[in-house]
Amino acid sequence: MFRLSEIAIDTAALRAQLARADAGACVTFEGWVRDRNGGKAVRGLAYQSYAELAEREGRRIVEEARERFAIAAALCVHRVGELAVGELAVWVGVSAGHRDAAFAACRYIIDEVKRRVPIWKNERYADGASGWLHPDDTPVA
Amino acid sequence: MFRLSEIAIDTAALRAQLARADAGACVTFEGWVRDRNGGKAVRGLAYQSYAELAEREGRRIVEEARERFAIAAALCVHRVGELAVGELAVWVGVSAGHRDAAFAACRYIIDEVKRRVPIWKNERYADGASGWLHPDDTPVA
Amino acid sequence: MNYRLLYFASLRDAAGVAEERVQSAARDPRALYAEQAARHGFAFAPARLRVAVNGAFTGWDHALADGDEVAFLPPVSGG
Amino acid sequence: MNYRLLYFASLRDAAGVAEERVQSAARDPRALYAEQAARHGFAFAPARLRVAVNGAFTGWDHALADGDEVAFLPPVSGG
Repeated sequence: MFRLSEIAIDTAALRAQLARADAGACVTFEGWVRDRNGGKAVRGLAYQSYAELAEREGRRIVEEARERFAIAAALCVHRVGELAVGELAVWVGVSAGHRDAAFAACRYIIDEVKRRVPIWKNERYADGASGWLHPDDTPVA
Repeated sequence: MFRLSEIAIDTAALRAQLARADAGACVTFEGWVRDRNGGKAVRGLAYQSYAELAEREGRRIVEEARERFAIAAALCVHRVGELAVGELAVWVGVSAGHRDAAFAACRYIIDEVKRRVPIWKNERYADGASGWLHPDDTPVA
Repeated sequence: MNYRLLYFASLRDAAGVAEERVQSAARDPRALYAEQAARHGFAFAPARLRVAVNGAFTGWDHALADGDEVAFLPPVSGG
Repeated sequence: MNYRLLYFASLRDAAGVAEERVQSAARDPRALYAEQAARHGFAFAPARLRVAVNGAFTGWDHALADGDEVAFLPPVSGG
């Protein structure tokens, strides 16, 4: 499952959805809004998305993870809209029989989400400026 | 920080301890009690530990992770005593500036804990038998 | 032909709108983007962008149909 | 010399106690384990075990002192 969320992500509820009696491992990834980027103080950020395509591509990525790795369940939720420093921007959770698959699938999902899902980050800086970011977190020229 | 716990692990409280304004990534690992092992139905298990040495070795492992990887904070808590199927047996959480270090350090900690920390698992089976396990989850001969 | 164009991130800022309806003689996304880039002053070369038609990724030579929804997608930065 | 021995997991089951005080002529963990393995019928060869003295890992040739706390540790299975 992949979805976008305009409100704070309830990680406890998501984690509960991963429980399986035959799962011995659970790996989660959280992306948090940092207070700086490239030496500039960050006040917050906004995520814009192409929602229809983002949810389609995100579901495809989670499905790929289920095909590639021996996992029990996988979920990913990505925030959109305005976020403050310290807020949770993206959550990935994977349960599996064993930890190899759980780690590999969790890493796969966040890497592919960052690479492929049409979501764009606009950072607001302490000096009043703001700007769209490239995938490597450098500003758009 | 590493510690043993005789009561259920409060993951939300632990995760809150990982928050840092300059951390953009958080990876957690949870080990859950599975309902089977090697084809046998598991009813539950008990962890025995050499507490003094386990906490010393666990703290050393977390410290090693802090030296090897560019992380912000790392915590690990391992249950001891009786656990039921589905219960959380071990929790590892790592926050870092970026996800590479968070994934690598989290994996390092759980691998080393399983390899080095003097904790032993005794599984109780549905057929009434029980037994101590080897590191690879096969029974002691 | 009539198209519905969607803009995101810096392309949206440059176009000044999130979406617009245009009439165009372009028959594929490549020609359509060249036209809109000239009109709005888009800075991205097509090689930096991906294109989606009707909510699915596709190629720059995709044959467009009347009424298609077309989006030119800047490099993403989610996560 | 007097030692305090700690047993865990299957060694504890075999010894029937979690700890015991013993008098022994053994001067290193290797000799002490051989003695206790014979007494309790421990199945593990020393190569399968680790040894700790006074709460710290050490080697089988460690020189023991009177009153030391010695533990022979079966392969661990936490996590």
